[in-house]
Amino acid sequence: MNRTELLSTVLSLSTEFSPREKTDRPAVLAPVQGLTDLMLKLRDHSELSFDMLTVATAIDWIKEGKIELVYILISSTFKHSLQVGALLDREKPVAPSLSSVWAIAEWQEREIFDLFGVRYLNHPDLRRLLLEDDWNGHPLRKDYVDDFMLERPWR
Amino acid sequence: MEITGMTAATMSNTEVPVSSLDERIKFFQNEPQSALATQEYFVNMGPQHPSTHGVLRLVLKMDGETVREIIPVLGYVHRGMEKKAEYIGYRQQVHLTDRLDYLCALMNNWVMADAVERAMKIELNDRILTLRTIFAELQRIQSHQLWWGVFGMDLGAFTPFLYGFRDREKITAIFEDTMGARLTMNYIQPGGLMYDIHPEFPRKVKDFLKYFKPILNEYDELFTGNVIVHQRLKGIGILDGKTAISVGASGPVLRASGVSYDLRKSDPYGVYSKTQFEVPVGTTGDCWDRYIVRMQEMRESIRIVEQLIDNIPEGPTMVMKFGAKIRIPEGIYYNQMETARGILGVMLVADGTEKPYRLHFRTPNFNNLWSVISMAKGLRLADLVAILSSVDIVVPDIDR
Amino acid sequence: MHVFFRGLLSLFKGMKITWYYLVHPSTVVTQQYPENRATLKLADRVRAQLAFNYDENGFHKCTSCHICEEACPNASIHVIDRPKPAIAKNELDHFIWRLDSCTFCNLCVLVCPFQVLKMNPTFESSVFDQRLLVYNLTTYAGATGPVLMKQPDAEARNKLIEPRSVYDGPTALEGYHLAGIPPGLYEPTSTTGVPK
Amino acid sequence: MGLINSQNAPMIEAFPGGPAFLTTIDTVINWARSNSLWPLTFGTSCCAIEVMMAAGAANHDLARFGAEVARASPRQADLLVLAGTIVKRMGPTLQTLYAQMAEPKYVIATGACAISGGPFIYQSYSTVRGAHELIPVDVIVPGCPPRPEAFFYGLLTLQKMIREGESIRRPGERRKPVLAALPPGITIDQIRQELILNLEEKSVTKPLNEHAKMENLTWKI
Amino acid sequence: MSSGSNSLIQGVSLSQWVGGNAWTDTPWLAFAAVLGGTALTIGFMSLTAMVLVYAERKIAAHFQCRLGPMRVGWHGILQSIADSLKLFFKEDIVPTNTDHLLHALAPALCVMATLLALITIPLSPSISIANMNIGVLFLSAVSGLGVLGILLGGWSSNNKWSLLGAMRAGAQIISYEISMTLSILVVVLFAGSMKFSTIIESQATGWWIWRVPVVGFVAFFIFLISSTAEINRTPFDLAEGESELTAGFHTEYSGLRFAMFFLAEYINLFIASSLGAILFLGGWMPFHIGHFSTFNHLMDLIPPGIWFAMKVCGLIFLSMWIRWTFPRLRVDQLMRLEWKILLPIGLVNLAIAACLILSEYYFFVWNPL
Repeated sequence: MNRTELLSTVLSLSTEFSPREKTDRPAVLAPVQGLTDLMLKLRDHSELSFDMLTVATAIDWIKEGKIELVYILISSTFKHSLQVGALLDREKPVAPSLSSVWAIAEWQEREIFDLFGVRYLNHPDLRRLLLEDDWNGHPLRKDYVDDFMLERPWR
Repeated sequence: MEITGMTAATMSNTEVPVSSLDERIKFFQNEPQSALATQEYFVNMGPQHPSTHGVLRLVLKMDGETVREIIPVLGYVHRGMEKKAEYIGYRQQVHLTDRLDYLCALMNNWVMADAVERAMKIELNDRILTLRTIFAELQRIQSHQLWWGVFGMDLGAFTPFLYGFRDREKITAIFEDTMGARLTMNYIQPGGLMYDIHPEFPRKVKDFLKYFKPILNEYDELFTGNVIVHQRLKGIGILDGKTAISVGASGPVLRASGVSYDLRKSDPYGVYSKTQFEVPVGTTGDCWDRYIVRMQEMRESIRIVEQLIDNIPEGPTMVMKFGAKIRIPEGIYYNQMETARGILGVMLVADGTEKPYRLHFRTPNFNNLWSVISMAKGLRLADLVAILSSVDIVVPDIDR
Repeated sequence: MHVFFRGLLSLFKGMKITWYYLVHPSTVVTQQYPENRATLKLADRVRAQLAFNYDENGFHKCTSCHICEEACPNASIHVIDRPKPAIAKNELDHFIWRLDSCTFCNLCVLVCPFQVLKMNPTFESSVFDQRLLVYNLTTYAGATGPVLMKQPDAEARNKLIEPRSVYDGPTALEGYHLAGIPPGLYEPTSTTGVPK
Repeated sequence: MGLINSQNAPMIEAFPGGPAFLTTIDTVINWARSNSLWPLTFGTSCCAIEVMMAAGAANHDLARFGAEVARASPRQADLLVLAGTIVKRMGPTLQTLYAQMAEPKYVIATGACAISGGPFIYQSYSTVRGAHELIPVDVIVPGCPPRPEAFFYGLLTLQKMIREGESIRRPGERRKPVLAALPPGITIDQIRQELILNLEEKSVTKPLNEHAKMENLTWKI
Repeated sequence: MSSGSNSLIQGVSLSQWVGGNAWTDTPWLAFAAVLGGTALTIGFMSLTAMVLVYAERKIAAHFQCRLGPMRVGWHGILQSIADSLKLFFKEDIVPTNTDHLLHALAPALCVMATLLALITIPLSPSISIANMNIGVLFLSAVSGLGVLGILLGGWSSNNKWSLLGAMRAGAQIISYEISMTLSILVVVLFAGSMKFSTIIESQATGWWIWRVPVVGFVAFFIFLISSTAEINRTPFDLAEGESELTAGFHTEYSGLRFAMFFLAEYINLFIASSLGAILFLGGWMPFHIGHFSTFNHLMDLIPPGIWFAMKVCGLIFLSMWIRWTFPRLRVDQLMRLEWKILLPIGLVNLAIAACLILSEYYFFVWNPL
């Protein structure tokens, strides 16, 4: 399945998907509400069969006031991949947990929560993954400020 | 300390509850039902423990010798690499990847360099690609040699460690001639290679391959054939293909579970499409299969290097100017490759400036580690050590 | 029973290999540093210390362009301009290199447009005090070699440059400092790129 | 442990020939200590491969120095080799490990990360800038990572420190001999004045984004 | 230590040495002799341990293509002295939440048990500290005391890894004690005595390992395995398996007390090897082949002490060879090996040996003279 075919298949799957520009691989945007159902559709579709969640991360678009969740799915049978994005409100980022769809999402979401502060609904064990439990703030946010962190003293 | 985002006070007031490690441990705690019941206890394995390969901490709930629950606690080498990456240019990112999974530094360099090259749409000549492929395969052998040695050590045999390192040192010497460094090479740069290869390089590689082939059989005699090893590994830590896919395991861990998914075959990069090799696949997905898959991979890597080493094409080894600033057009780029431990992915979010807006490393060990949890429950402590070792964890790769 | 003997045989096979290495002392691969210090030959490209390339007159080519400083991923290089340059537009005053944070990524050497920098394979630089690992690599503050050579004589050149106290780190321990090595066996190695 | 210790050392010294006896004892003990440095198996990242594994492996063989007996328990180890990055989360653990080691204990910091933070010295929110901020460090072996020979050189430096600097009269006190031979006419003070102060002035702490301070925040959850 | 043939334990032949009753006639001499003997034993013990540690490190190094200790003395020959001196002057940490008394007692108990076991070992016909008529029984009894030290040490440390190590050690040593005793019993049956010197002298015409064709060898094999397990060496080093339990039962021990565990471990190796040499390889008896009288005379020229040392060294080397080649067993496999394989074989072997003795068959097989 080439890029256009894959995109059209995915877009025909649900009207809630919209194509995403400026990516090097087929990408769609999905709404946050009902993300779990959409992902289940992608996983269980016979021609798509995205059974591996390779990447789950987030991007902090501070100017737009959004946090974009990025999921890159790979099919272990067809070897094609798809990027799914979901835009969250930056000031109150809450998203549904995908840990019921892919087991690994549980820990990837913990990492995103740790570094970006995205809260996941129905997550079995939502706590920080890499930093201490009492860490203040979420370091990968663009406006994260830390006294400990030093700026480069010269160029 | 300045506080951004959610303060500690507001955190507890939000609708989505946040747990902590102590709560998690309490969650698994249960009192013995009667006076005769065994008392389960928690024990910290790590962060300083000889067999966690670095500073991984596992909180184990144990019943005597049996492991009931595993709570991995990460972040003991979380260096904030992804934050750091937002402050430095694309060329400098390569040296960060050295420190991800330091046992396959060259392959990590390649992923990063390739991601930048693809985003900039730079065409490389065959010489660069061939050399990169050779280096990657040599590094795969090197990484597996170290794994073999450490695996032996974790099972209690100290000698394999020494033999593995003895032969690893030979590849290290070859690398040092060309790259000037032993472990963190920073050699594969966006646009080519840092230097041309050492003139003696092909000969030395051929010498090494000639030396190493019989040594592999010796490894087999010393360790693979040993009846104690069979007893320790067979049927231990079974990871079925479905679970492996669902936790996103990759590399030898996934292939040992019977899923033939190797980016070198399914999505060839470098000059892999021009070479003949097989992807070893296991059947049951136990420790023994992971062991055998890795041993086979070393043989396949030798095959690949043998095919390439004799006819390295001519040409320049750098197609970009070193001083030139690298700017990547706006967009999200994701590039992945097969390192010795699995799929290493780099997600670049470029905003048109010299520095990435966001850089994310999808590291193989992160996913592989979680497969350990499903494997080791209900087995004994010694099995946990064997499983951890057979999955070949490198902790800085997980924590980044 | 068959399995039992097969297992036993496998154990003996393993023992055969270790026995082979025990009775063949030629298989010992150990390189005995520091005893082999005199004969230790490292590859030319080994990166362990940053140094300046000096020409035969003792002048460098650094124009103080700060490209290496910019290329350094973690600000291990600090180039300090001369406050009042004598002839050129920019003149180098101090070239400070921090060995304590250097990662030997070689980018500074690669990006330098004038090939001022090089990497030396001198690895013997253990110290007790971290502050001793801050190096000044330049011997003088002033213009580059080619510019200075346009001056008529050495006296005129010397007026344009100002000597700087070279500190390129602690020199390596001499042979007799190392335990178990007879004194005077080795020449002390020079870590500097400065011609003596 | 031992019949001769710091408590009765003054008493022994009072006897005729006491000082010479104590000096002999010092020499013997220091010889023993310097030749039997059992390292703790502690490695956090890349440097562990080079200075713990490759140095201990057949090609370089740490055993020649009598230091191959790597103890996993800090109680039995003499030498803590800091191999790799120390992050904030590891800090308390590292301090505990150091406290758990029995005197005399020595620390070698290897590699840029353990010395100064290395690649993560700036713009990292979690890397400790040098292990010396947490525990006393005796010998520093620069490199990223240092090659095994460089580590051996550091080990020899430590051995020299033990042999020349320790006495039973002053337990725990380290006298670091100036064996780093400086070029003629240059003192350490000069270097400090000329370079270090210059550096320290420049690397002042300043927050990355001034605008995003707490009082300027417009949103809260 | 009274003289007299009717006492159960025949002590050092001190009384014969001074003539009459030593304790009443010349108490100072007796006291000095006891002191001297103790000092000698401890000295011998530490020397043996040091030599063994050095030998182990060197041999292991050469198994692994490296050199081992090289820089202290000629080829690192003083390495063990440096190590022991360092350990002697190292801080002795007693963690706060430990049982202080038991914590201090445990290493002492370990060393005491090995010391008691050591005195029964006859090194040559003339050198033996206590040549008792129940030597074998005594040795089996006191060597079991060592496990008490390990258990106490692990328990009193208040550390979960220590406790795990101690429990493993306890289970392992007590289990393997059984099959070890069974294999020893075979020899005791053949020799008809529990006295070491008698057992050795009974092998003048052929060592027990081949004098009874299969039975002797099987007993020796079982003895080898179970003694390796008894002294916690690879492939049975579960009690201190470094990659699993950090340092096992002695995790919380430092300095001299750790050195005592270390010492006990190596002395146990020596005791086990000399026991193997005494019981199966003829102790100080020279190697004879049937009717080759010239060869036999040549063999007789070598003093018995040397013969004994050679046999012990051979067994120690075998133990080291095994240690540096094999990986470790798992704890359940270890127990399975003992209870399901070694114990039945040992029992059957013992029964066969008893039958052979009843039929007096074995004396006619392979009688070399």
